Amino acid sequence: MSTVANQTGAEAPVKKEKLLEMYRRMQMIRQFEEQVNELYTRALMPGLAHLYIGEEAVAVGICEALNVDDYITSTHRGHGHCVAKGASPDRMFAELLGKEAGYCKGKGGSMHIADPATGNLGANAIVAGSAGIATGAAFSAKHAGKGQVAVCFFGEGALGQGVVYEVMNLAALWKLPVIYVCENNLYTEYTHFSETLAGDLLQRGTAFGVPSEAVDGQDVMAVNNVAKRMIARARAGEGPSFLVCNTYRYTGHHVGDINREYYRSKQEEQEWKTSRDPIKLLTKWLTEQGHASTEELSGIAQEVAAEMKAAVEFAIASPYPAIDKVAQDVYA
Amino acid sequence: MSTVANQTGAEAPVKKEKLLEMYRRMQMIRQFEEQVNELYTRALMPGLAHLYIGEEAVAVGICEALNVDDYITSTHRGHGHCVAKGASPDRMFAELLGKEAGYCKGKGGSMHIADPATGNLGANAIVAGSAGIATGAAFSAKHAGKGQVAVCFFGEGALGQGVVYEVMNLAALWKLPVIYVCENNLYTEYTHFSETLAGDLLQRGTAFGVPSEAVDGQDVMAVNNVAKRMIARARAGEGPSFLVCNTYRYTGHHVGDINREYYRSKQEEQEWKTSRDPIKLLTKWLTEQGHASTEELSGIAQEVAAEMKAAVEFAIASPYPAIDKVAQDVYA
Amino acid sequence: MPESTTKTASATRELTFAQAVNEALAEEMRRDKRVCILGEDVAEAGTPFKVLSGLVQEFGVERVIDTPISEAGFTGVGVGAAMTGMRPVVDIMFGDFLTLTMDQMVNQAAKVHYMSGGKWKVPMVLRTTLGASRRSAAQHSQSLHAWFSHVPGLKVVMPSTPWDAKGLLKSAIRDENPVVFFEDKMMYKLKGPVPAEEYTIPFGVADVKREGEDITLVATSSMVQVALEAAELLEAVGISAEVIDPRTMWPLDEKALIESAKKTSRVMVIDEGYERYGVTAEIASVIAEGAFFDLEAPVKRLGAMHVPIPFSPPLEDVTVPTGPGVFAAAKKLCGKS
Amino acid sequence: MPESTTKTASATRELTFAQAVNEALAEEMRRDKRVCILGEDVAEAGTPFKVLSGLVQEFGVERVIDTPISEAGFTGVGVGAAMTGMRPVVDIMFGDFLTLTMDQMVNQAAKVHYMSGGKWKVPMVLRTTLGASRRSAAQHSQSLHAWFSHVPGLKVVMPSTPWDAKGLLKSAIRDENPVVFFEDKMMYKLKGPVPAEEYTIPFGVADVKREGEDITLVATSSMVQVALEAAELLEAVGISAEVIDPRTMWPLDEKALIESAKKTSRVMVIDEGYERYGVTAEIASVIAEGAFFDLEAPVKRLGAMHVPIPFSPPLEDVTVPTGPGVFAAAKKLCGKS
Ligand SMILES: Cc1ncc(C[n+]2csc(CCOP(=O)(O)OP(=O)(O)O)c2C)c(N)n1
Ligand SMILES: Cc1ncc(C[n+]2csc(CCOP(=O)(O)OP(=O)(O)O)c2C)c(N)n1
Ligand SMILES: [Mg+2]
Ligand SMILES: [Mg+2]
Repeated sequence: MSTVANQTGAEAPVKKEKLLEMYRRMQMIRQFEEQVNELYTRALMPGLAHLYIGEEAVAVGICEALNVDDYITSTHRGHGHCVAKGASPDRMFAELLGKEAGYCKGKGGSMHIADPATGNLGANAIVAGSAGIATGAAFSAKHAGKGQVAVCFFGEGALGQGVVYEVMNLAALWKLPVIYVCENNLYTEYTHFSETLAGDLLQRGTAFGVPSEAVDGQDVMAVNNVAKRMIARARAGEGPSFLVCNTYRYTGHHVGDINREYYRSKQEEQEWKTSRDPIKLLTKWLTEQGHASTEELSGIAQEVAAEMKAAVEFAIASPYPAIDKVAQDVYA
Repeated sequence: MSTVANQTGAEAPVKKEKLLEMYRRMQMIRQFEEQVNELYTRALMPGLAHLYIGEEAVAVGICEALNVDDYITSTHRGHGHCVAKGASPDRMFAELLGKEAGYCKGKGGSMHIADPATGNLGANAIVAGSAGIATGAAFSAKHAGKGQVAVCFFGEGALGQGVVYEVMNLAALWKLPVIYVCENNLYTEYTHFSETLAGDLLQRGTAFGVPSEAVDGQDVMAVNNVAKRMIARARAGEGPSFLVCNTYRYTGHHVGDINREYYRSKQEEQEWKTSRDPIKLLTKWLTEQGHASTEELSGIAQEVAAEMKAAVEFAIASPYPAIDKVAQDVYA
Repeated sequence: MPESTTKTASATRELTFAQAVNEALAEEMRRDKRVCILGEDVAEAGTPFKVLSGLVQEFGVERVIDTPISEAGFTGVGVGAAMTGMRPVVDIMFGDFLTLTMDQMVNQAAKVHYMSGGKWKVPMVLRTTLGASRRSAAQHSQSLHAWFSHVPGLKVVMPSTPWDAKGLLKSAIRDENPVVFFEDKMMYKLKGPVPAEEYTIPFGVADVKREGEDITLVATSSMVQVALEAAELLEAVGISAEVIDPRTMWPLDEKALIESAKKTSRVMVIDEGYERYGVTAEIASVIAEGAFFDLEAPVKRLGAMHVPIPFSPPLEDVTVPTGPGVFAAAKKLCGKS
Repeated sequence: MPESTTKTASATRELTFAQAVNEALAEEMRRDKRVCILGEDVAEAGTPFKVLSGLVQEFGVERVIDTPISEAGFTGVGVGAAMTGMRPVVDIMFGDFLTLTMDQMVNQAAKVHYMSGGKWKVPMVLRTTLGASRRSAAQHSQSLHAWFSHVPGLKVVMPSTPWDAKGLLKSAIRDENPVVFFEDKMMYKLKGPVPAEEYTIPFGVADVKREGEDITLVATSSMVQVALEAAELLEAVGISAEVIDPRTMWPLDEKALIESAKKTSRVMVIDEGYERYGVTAEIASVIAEGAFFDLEAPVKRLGAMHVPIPFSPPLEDVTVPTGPGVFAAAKKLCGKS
């Protein structure tokens, strides 16, 4: 797999505003997830959550290229996609705590946040469970003819599920505007992907008539560039694409996965954190290129920190749904 | 897709005995199916059946290369595989008529013939339904270590089913001795395969780490040659293969599918029957190469005709199972 | 447009069950551009049962769409399309293939509305078949509606006449929820009256197909025909049977079933799915509880035998309820043997 | 080796439910080389629930096999492997993912023996989980055992104690048929006595977990614990409750259930699956019919609410039966309010 585009090879110049917005969204995801971990550790969060830390450049690079009425589907590791598509942290935290003010009135929780206002069709706790939904949204988009696209995020573990190939085939036959984004963070739970996936990942798209590329998922500008191309193809009626983003999750499979040495080394984790951190890489590039000063950037980080703190407090202070809400929303 | 081996390129000389046996099996399949159509037309057969006429070279070319304790799985269009693997027509006809003497005591019928004595794990009325079973048989074979292989027959329509890719991936990872044989007869029911399958068929194997080839499915020697190679690889522990056999079904999707002009032309049918008939092609080759005389071959055809007649009569004369058998065999 | 739950209408014609289904689809597709059909061989071929004949000619291949053999995939596309503005009718040729759609229907379609706190809706219809006795053997004969009836978020419809098929299918297409619609393959050629004017039939309203006093026969789908046949035989021996058809498994018209049971004091429930852990169990339980003090005998259930459907005709014929079978059991239940 | 259906054994130890399952697997793998395990993260990780810890160390990666996330695929491999000489134990992490295995289990595993006229067998076990109340939301909390109980050709096992889990799992592995084995995730840490010596527990034999006179509580899986808690509460108000556990949904020990109902004359059935069209319906129907003339009140059913399981803790907590809930309903059924 080759990296098709990188920072230096950026195709069209991106406005400073956009660049800083990408930086901010990446900070938001990082800090959101740190708060989630904190909530878990303080036993304030029911159940578990799967953190996106380390993978921020993927969600942000892609969602920056989308319009608000474009669709995304997300996964069990979905907070990053939500934030990148424009969701508010306060209502996300409320959802994670099972509160009435949450995006799903507390009924969904971490793995099911959905938000029509930002085109988020929902996270999904079934691996590959949203492949059909995203393809169906692209089907609607094609019928509506307004140029919308759908992005289907999934981990490389989802490549084990046959339904992914069924819908890729359909999308290719019908030229549907859908981009299948595989976040290859090397592990499916506690197993390295090389133990569970044979053959070549990119061929898994091309074999079904879906043009496929790989990109360095730590490089937000590279992700953004290739995303723009794929989205343009989709909007132009030229059909689906498959994008493999090579990335890494810094923490455990879920917040409770603390002892990881039986499946990956501390050294490996350290290497990614030190030399391939997407926020560090973007910071370096922004400052080196003169797009922003270190102060500007740390100012943004601080703003985000304040926002997250307020958002968590809002969620903690929010009430649970009334018990009689339990039987509502089963049928529309 | 390219034809990898053909009659002239046959690799190792095949003994005359084997050649005539292949001819006989092809005649058996052809004549078996003609009798099935006859039984249907005379309203002697309950339900429907899917005829294999036109595709004889595939089943025979492959099964000739198998041992009796090798496994096969088959499809709704399964009579040819059964016969090729060594089943007796009389008990097959009995099964088709729902008689006690049938291979499955009449409980399975046309779409479910199974026979442990010839390694036939059963036909399957779910498209791609036996992909898992065949792969599982290869899993057992690997554990048993006796060099058995499993062949999974399916139509190109089965390439629409995700489970096929799930098990190919497993077979590649675990180097299982299984050969996936796709009989591309151009149609899935009433639809040309180009309307339902995007991309390149052979890549659908290679993408999952399964070496893939295509072959002229009307040329029994070509099929036999490539099968031998793939089977040898499997026995040697080198893992699975995927073989696309390009072929054609002469008659309807099932015996009742008489008016076909809305999905394919009479001319197309005629062309295949005239210039690509596997039995005619083999006859020509056998006589031209001096392996057999026309008399010898028509003698075989006549023997087969007599055998089929007797087999049908046996089946018609056989009793139905007693009613109280209905509740037997639900549990072992 | 009138919601018609009864058999009175100003003008009726005789249509087959298949024609009634076809007409419902055509009318809804004319009325609402968002309605489209997805399935295997639904377009030119009009399905192997020819139920959809003519639709592609009127609505084109953009709305009557042939799919590959990818039941999970195209059902999933239906879910996503329904969420985003279409009203897809997904066609699963044989009910046996529902096995392949379970994740899409149960983990996705049924739960999207609830999990999103009511924000996304899934207005889709999954049309499929049920029923044995076509000599199609174990993988082409199942009646799996019990599974879906068990799942909150889904509605389950089982029409028993052309009239009901048309009215219920139109309601299904207009419903804002995922609806699973079961058609008995053996009924496609059944003829019956169908109003000429527009009508729909609401869900959750049972229909008394025949009034009676001595015993209630609750029957679903084609078992309504079986029950009506049994009712004729019972009449001949002086037993007056009421035949009641719940029409939708969910929502279930418990009240009507219990009322009928209270009136007759004896009940038999007939369904073509497996009797064990099947829909007869739920219906019998609801009645046994609701009419406890009025029942003169235990509620009797009759479903398919607990065996995979055999191919052999004499064996297959004994696995599913028949008119004479229901007659005999009902007679016994009424204390006459 | 003794078949032990009672709780007497020469020497017992306290084990957790998870340890009991682990021990059953280890013993059977030692006894029979054909037994192997297939599933996601079953080897080094020993599953996310750590139930299989240590097995890969003893039996190696050839017999404890990590799979990709391909539930349909590796379940299908299990079916084929079982037909050809192995005894696979297939691990489906969450019962919610059973949706993906339905074709393999229902159209293949369950039917192979029958369709082949008894020639091929499928001696496999599908181990999976059920149960809510882990704050895991709608796609990780379902109890879908009713679906499998409906399907001829499958056996369905639902142990409620470490003792039963071990004995029943050993029987499942030795059974010549496909067996679906459900473990409640919330019970893995539950401790209880387990005999030190070898034993198995036969299928189709209900177990009276507590004797009583006034009311029968039929309960499955972890609902047995709930019923036992309710029985304590009932005792305090002078009601003697019998708690009976069918242990296997199929085969079902109808006789024992009916006998207990006849003895007490009042019955409640408690199960964690959805109440609607769930296993409580079958069990209630069987009892309502079999004990018709002995029942003083309708059979009362208690299952999960007809809603996708919500995430929010206060909402989730009201969706599944609890000890106090069963107590209140049982008390009312006994005419005390
Ligand atoms: C159908 C299904 N099978 C298994 C699981 C359990 N599970 C949850 S996340 C996960 C690993 C997913 O790996 P990947 O797709 O690579 O995503 P990542 O967690 O690495 O982001 C598994 C096996 C599930 N949720 N759904
Ligand atoms: C899962 C499933 N979906 C649909 C069908 C109905 N069906 C039976 S045969 C067939 C076409 C199969 O085409 P192909 O695989 O090319 O085999 P062929 O009939 O051409 O030999 C279809 C759609 C089925 N049996 N199983
Ligand atoms: Mg991953
Ligand atoms: Mg074909």
